[in-house]
Amino acid sequence: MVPISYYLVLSGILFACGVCGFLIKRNIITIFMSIELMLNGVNLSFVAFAAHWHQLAGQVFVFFVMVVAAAEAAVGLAIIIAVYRTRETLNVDQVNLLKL
Amino acid sequence: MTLLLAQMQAIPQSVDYVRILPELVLSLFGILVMVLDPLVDEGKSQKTLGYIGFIGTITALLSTWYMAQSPGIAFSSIVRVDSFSIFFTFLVIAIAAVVILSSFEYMAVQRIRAGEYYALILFSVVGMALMASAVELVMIFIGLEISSISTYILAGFRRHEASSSESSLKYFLLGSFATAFFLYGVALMFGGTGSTNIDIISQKLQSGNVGLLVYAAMAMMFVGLGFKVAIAPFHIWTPDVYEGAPAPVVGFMSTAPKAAAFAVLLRVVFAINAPGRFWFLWVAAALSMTLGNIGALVQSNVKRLLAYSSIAHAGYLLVAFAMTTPENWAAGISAAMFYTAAYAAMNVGAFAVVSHFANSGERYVNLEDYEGLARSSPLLAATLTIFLLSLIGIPITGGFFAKFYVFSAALRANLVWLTLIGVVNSAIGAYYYLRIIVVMYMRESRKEVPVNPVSFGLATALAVSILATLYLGILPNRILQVAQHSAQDLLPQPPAAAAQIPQPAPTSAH
Amino acid sequence: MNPDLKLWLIPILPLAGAAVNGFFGKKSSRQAVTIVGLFFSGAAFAWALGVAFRFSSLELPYQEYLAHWIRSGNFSADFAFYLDQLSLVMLLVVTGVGFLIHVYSVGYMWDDPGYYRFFSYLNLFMFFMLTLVLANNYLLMFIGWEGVGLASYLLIGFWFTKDSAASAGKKAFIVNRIGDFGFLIGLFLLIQHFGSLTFTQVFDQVKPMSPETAGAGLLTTIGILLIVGACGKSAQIPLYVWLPDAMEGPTPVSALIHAATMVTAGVYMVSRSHVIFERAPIALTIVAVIGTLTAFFAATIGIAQTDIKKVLAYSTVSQLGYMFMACGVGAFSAGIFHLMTHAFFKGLLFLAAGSVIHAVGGEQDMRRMGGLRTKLPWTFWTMTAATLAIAGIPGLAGFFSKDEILWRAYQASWAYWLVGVVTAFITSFYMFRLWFMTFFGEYRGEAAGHGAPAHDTHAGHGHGGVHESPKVMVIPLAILAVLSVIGGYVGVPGSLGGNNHFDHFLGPVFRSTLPPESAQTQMGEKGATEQTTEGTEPKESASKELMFTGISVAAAFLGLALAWLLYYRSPDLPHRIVQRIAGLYDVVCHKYYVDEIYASLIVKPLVNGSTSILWQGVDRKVIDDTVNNAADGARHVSDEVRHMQSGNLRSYAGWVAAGSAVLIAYMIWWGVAR
Amino acid sequence: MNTDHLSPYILTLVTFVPLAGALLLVLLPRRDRDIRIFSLVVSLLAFGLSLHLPVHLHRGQPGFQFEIDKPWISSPNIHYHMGIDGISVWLVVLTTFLTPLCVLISWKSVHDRVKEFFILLLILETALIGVFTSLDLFLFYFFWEATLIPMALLIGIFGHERKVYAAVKFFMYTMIASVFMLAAILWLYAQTHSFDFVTIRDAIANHRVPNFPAAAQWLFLGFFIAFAVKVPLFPFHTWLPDAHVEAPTAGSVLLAGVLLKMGTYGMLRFNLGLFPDQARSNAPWIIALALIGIIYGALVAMVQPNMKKLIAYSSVSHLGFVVLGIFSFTTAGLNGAMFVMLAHGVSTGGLFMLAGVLHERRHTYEISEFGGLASPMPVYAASFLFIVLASVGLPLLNGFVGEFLVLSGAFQAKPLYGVLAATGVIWSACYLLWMFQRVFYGKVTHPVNNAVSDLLGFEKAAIWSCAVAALVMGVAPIMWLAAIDPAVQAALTPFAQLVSKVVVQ
Amino acid sequence: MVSIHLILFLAFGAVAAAGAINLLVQRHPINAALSLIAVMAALAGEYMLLGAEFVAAVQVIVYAGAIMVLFVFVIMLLNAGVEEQTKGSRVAIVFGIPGMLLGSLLIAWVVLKHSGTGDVAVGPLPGAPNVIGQLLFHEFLLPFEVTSILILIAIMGSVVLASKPPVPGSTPAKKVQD
Repeated sequence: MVPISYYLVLSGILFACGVCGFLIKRNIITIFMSIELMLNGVNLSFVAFAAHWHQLAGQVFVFFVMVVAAAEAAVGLAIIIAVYRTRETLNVDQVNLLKL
Repeated sequence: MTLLLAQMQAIPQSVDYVRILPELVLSLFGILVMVLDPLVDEGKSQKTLGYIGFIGTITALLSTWYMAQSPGIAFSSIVRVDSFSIFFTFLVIAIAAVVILSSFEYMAVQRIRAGEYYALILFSVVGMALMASAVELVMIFIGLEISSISTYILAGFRRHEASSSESSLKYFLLGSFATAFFLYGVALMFGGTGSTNIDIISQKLQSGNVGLLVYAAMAMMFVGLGFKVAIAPFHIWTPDVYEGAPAPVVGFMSTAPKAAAFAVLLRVVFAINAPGRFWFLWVAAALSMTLGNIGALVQSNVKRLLAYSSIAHAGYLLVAFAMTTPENWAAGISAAMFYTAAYAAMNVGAFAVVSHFANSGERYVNLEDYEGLARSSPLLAATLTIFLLSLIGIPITGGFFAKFYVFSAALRANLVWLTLIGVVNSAIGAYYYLRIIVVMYMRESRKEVPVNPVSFGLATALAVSILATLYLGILPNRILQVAQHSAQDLLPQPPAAAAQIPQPAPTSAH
Repeated sequence: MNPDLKLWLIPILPLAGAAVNGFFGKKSSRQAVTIVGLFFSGAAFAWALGVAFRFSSLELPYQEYLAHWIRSGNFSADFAFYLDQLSLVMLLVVTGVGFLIHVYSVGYMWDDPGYYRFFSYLNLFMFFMLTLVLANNYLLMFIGWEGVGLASYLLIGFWFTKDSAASAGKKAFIVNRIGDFGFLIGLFLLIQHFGSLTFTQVFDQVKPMSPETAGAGLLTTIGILLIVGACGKSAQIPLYVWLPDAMEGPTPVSALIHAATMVTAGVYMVSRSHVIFERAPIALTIVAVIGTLTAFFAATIGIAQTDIKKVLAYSTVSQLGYMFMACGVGAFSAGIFHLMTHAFFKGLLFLAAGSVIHAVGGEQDMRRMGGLRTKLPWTFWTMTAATLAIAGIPGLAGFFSKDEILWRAYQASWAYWLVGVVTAFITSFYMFRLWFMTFFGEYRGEAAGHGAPAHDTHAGHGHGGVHESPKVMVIPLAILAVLSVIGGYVGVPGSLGGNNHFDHFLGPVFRSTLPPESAQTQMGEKGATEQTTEGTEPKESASKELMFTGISVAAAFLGLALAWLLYYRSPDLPHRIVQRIAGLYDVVCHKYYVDEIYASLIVKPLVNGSTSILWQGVDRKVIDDTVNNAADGARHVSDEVRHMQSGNLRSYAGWVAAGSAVLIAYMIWWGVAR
Repeated sequence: MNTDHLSPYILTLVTFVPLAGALLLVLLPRRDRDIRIFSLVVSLLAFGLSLHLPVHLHRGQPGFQFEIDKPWISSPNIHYHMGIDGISVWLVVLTTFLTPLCVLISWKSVHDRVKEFFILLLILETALIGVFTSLDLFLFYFFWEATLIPMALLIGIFGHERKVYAAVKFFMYTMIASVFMLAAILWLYAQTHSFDFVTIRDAIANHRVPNFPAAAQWLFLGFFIAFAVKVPLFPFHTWLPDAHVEAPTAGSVLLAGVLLKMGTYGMLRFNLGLFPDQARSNAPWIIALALIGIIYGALVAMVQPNMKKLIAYSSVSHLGFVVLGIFSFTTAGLNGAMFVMLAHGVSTGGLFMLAGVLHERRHTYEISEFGGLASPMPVYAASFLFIVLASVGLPLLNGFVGEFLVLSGAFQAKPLYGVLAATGVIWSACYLLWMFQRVFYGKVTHPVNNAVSDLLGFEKAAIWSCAVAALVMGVAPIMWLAAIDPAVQAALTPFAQLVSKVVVQ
Repeated sequence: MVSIHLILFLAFGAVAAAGAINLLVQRHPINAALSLIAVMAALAGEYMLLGAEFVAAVQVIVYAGAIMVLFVFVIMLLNAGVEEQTKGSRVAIVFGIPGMLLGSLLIAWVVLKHSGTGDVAVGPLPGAPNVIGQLLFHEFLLPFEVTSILILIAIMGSVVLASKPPVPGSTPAKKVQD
């Protein structure tokens, strides 16, 4: 028997790590990975809550999240490639043409 | 047995398809455009496909009208067709239509791949329409993603431009970041209520026991949605993205996805009756208005300036959300809806002019490029002036009445200070719109700025938006009544007709 | 029942003349202009005479309502006219002298390019003056009051290309405005307490009130305010400064406006309001003091002036002082009497002076005249008559009126009388000084026609040499001369065996409206004089009066003698005297530096203060800068806000994260709170 | 003929005829002459129509006439409610009277973008008339704001050197001020669920407005600030000189002639009409400001080197009289205030036209540039003098009647007010006559001025009609007062009650 | 038994957390990607513990399999090297990190104390493929169908963005006559 809240805390940790990664990582791809990490964290909560409520809807939701994540990944990486083409860099700190 | 019954009713009827007819039509036309793209030769692909897309939107509008005949729940309470959803569906599709019309020559000039462009617009509209009509967080999430992802892509359409891809990147990364927050919020909400269906959630919440989870969930969802509608403090991406994105796209994404997101926000705030939201909305509204206006004061890039102004307008709109007591909700909702419509009309128009004027390679987007525009092309200048006046909130324009209505609703709810902040802001905001008018009319052009002749499509688009702006300003009655009526639809049903409210599972193992 | 006199025609006729000349004069010939100008003023005179003839048959006061003017709430002021003995006298003086001066002007102004303008203005003046005289309420009177101010502004600045003339006109108007300010306030007080400005209504409400001997009350205040107005119009201390400058205008103007008629408006107004003043002894005293001081003060200045017109101007001020003195001691009829005679001889003096100036080609400085006696016989003799009259030589108009004033003054207080007599002496001195310097001795000016100042008309004259003026100018002189000789006999005082017709004629107007017992107690001497109008005069006061008459006559002759000594017998004597008292002479010569004092005390501070403090200071520095700074501040903040947009993605994420943290914290706190 | 059947629609007609004209102008080809003639015809038509109002106005009866009240927007409950009384009728006529003159005076002076100019002018006229005719607060605010843009554009497009600064300053000042009025209006609506002036007035009078007492003062200030800036009252006046100096002649004429009156009219109609108690309690400091405005404006005007600035500051002074009269709460005061509004509209309008004539010939307003002009242009000088005298307040001209009534009213309210304000009589003479002397008298200092031509035909038409109006108003003010007086009495009834209350207590 | 469950949970959780932390500390994207894969695998384990078999499977196949492969592919394509430590943003450190900490602590507190959840046994809610399928094709039919559009968009987008851009569009403004 494991308290569901443990799962939730774990998911929270993952989410927090994702946020932290977004904040501190310089490489765009890594930043994107941190977003995926956040999504994973969310998924865990979904599954945990599904177990709590005995509602499969939660698991289905996870399924949709994965689809979305896949789509985002495709688009996001394409965008990253486009950026790399124009700026020849993956360092997010150097992608700041648009400011003020 | 019961399961079978459940499945029986779960199987969609034909009426269910009627209730998503506009979405269907749009997707069909989107696919059609995609398919035709390779077949039409590069030269005139833009216009052909564009017109197909335009026809698609028109058809969708008609089908919306047809759909309106049979309101109700569809696909086992995934979407609900009521005047609220119809209002927003109609709005976003109309915006798409105007944007498509106004972006022909831009496509031609930018040599943008028309097929994907129009298809993406159509598909994104599908997503927005679903956002407007969905009553299931899953559906809302998917719709949100559809609209967002396609706007990410659209933002990066001028691939050879560093600025464009950068704006696309920023929009994408921050967008997904926010989406993650929203999603976490949904998860917590699911955890707090055991359902992802808005009706059930609201009933659950009204029936009392509101755990802290729900509050946390609300916070998270507000972060996500707040980002989408660009309200402070989550507005920060707007200026960069708008500056970099192609002008017509900005016109599109500053209105349509916002409208849809506001629809969702309305549902979340009022249908769910989100607890403890008041001060957040109050502060966010005040902050957005102020930051937006202040930030815009010294902008010299028109697109960026309008970006800031859109933040400010989101702020005004948010004032309508901060209704305190349920008897004010209807007023607030209808005010917000009307404002969304008015804002869409004027902003699309404004960006249409800007994008036309910016012409090749978005070269002329700075204030000094607008000097003497009134002399070189008076009609264009007059058009832009009308939109700007509407943005200022000068009478006989929709912008004026929208603001007026929002603030009167706010005062109805005794939000005196918020109203004062709002009106003062709208006065200050007048300044930077006025700057554009000033340079157009009161300065003589120093450098030669070529202005293409206005094409038929653009002319139509502008005419439509002007008419809409003035119509909303002079005869707002019809739209107001629709808005007020749909506000009634949105208000949460009393918990009496409670569907099965999920209970937590027995914690013991089996 | 009164016949309809159509009084309104009297002012309207000159107005019509003014309009015709003003609009069409530029095109039409001089003859046409002359005809129009003379016809309309003459018609007014004729009509006035007609009124005079039917006067005896009227029941007085005769009132005539023409039209509504202002109606507000229950206050109303209408175009309505009022005729009694007082206004009749004024009417005749104004129209009569006015007409004569019109005639004179034909000759005097003939060569002036602005001929039509001149007559149009002159007629306009007649219109306003007559309105003033005939008004039946203070507001209508105020129309005339301001209107004559306008006319004098226009006429003083008639030669507007001359800066001094333009400034003089402006000065006159503004100083008058200062007076009118007081007048207006007085009117407001009247409205506030009596709800009306119509003479009859106001006076009927005033009559039951008892005199404010105890201290200054309402009536005193009103009286004083009215005096302020009168001081402005009648050039009394401290507002007399505009009149000497007003001599910049053409001489006929000086004669008509600044001697005969307009400047006497103040006297008229005070006597018109005598009902009020009778009950405000303090105000009356003020009038008397002002009058006395002005009379003396102006006279002293007159001694040292060398500009012939300036001398006359100060003499006018001084004579007006006499009239005020009269009013101040309650001898209103005497004041009006002097007003009339003064109109004759002072008008004449100016016209004669004009004729002299005309003769010597625009020269106004007496030091360059002299010996004109033979050259200008008509002018000389008429001038002589006028001089004798003003000097108070027995038998002429001035003598009777002045003598009566002095006598009444003495009855009020011997101080008035003393100053009055001294002034009389000075008057006769400087008048004869003028007389001698102008007409006797050798001609000191260079040959006329050369180098004459361009401004005053006659440089254009082809003919050289000093010459007598044309008939059209001489005739009015003659008529006025006659008047100033015999004009006094309408009011020979009883002491001289006459029975003061004039006083009797005006009696009904000025008969004390005080309740008798207070008349006895308060008015002391005045009560007695009231009885004199009844004709029951104590013997001893008659002999006393004779004695005083003798004194004043002596004073007059003394002045004559001194003038003869200094300016005829030994003309170099004055210089030595002047060297002896250089300082004093200098001060007098510069009119006691009053203009300079006003300029440095009032005008300069105002202009500089408004410029540096108000405009540049408050307007620019305080208000505008506040506004602009606010705007700049907004821009500054805006710049700060822009720098939130560092363009760095992670910063943006940072903002979002922070914002969401705050939001989460708030929501959870809220959730915990409930 | 019987035109009473016209009465329900006459206001709508008068208000929107110019707008219709403007719309037609948009379609007209850019042939300047036709455009000028057309707009002249339109404005004259509006004038003719507006004359119907005073003619058929039932003078005796207070309250609003020619009313038209049609629901416009169901909720919020907004009505298309128009109506006029003895007060507003004259302001409408004033507007329609001045506009044709503006068209005339701009005949030659505007030669660039003529079409835009006249379109804006006509739109402005409609908005101005609307302000005076609307009885629905929303409608009022609607027109109130609508006047902003055309005016700002007129200044900004057709103005002179620092036109942009002036236009923006004018716009922002008024905009910021008027939003407070908007807030107040909205609050009233939130409480009464009506924008109708009469309804709200009665509701307030009968204490049927929930938690009104708490808000009353703020509402009063909300309205007042908007009006005070428009008037402009003393500390808020600095936009006026700039706006005037930069504005084209027609702009200045309408600005001084009518726009400023919007403020005073608003005070009279709303601050007094809706909040009598607050009006009374706030009167002292308002009057103080007005008095400062009178004297301050005059003194500053006196030292202006620029003709138009001088006239602008004189407006500050004159409008001070109006405010003073309004807040004296006396019949005379209000009558006078109304009359000064009209008189100032005519005479100052005339002054600005004259200044414009000069600017057209010499392209400057600097007084030092002129001098001795009376010789080369006598007719002009005469006309100028006439208008100046009207503005100085010479009896028998329009300026006097109003000032006299205001002063006596103020005096009744408190002698000190009357005395201080009466000094204005002196000041006005000082600055105007001094200016006149410096411009027209003396020798011609700048040889250029010998060549300047005298008044042209259309200029005469414009200016002399002002002069005639000034004369008629001065001689027969009764024609105006007869209509104004009852309306003013009606407006003062609540104060009469107040007084009686005070007496009772 | 019980302890086994807890141990398994802790083990997987430890791996997941470690992977997440590692993602943060790793300088090279490839390592980051690999650690992310580790996290996902561990999460799949957790799903199994919660009885979400289908989800676990999809997690491994789609996430670890498809998506991460895509990541790695892109990293290779752009041969992204070790990320340099640029001082780009103070805000992220000054506001972001504290905000993140505060937020996550609050959330953690909430889910620990106030989630109202109890203990859970292994596989309390068997998410077998057929059941999930039932749901997907009945209750969640519409979202399921709509995801196809999402995928379509994704494909189109990647085609548009990732394909070689045309010659930089300095083409003269092409008039559009109507």
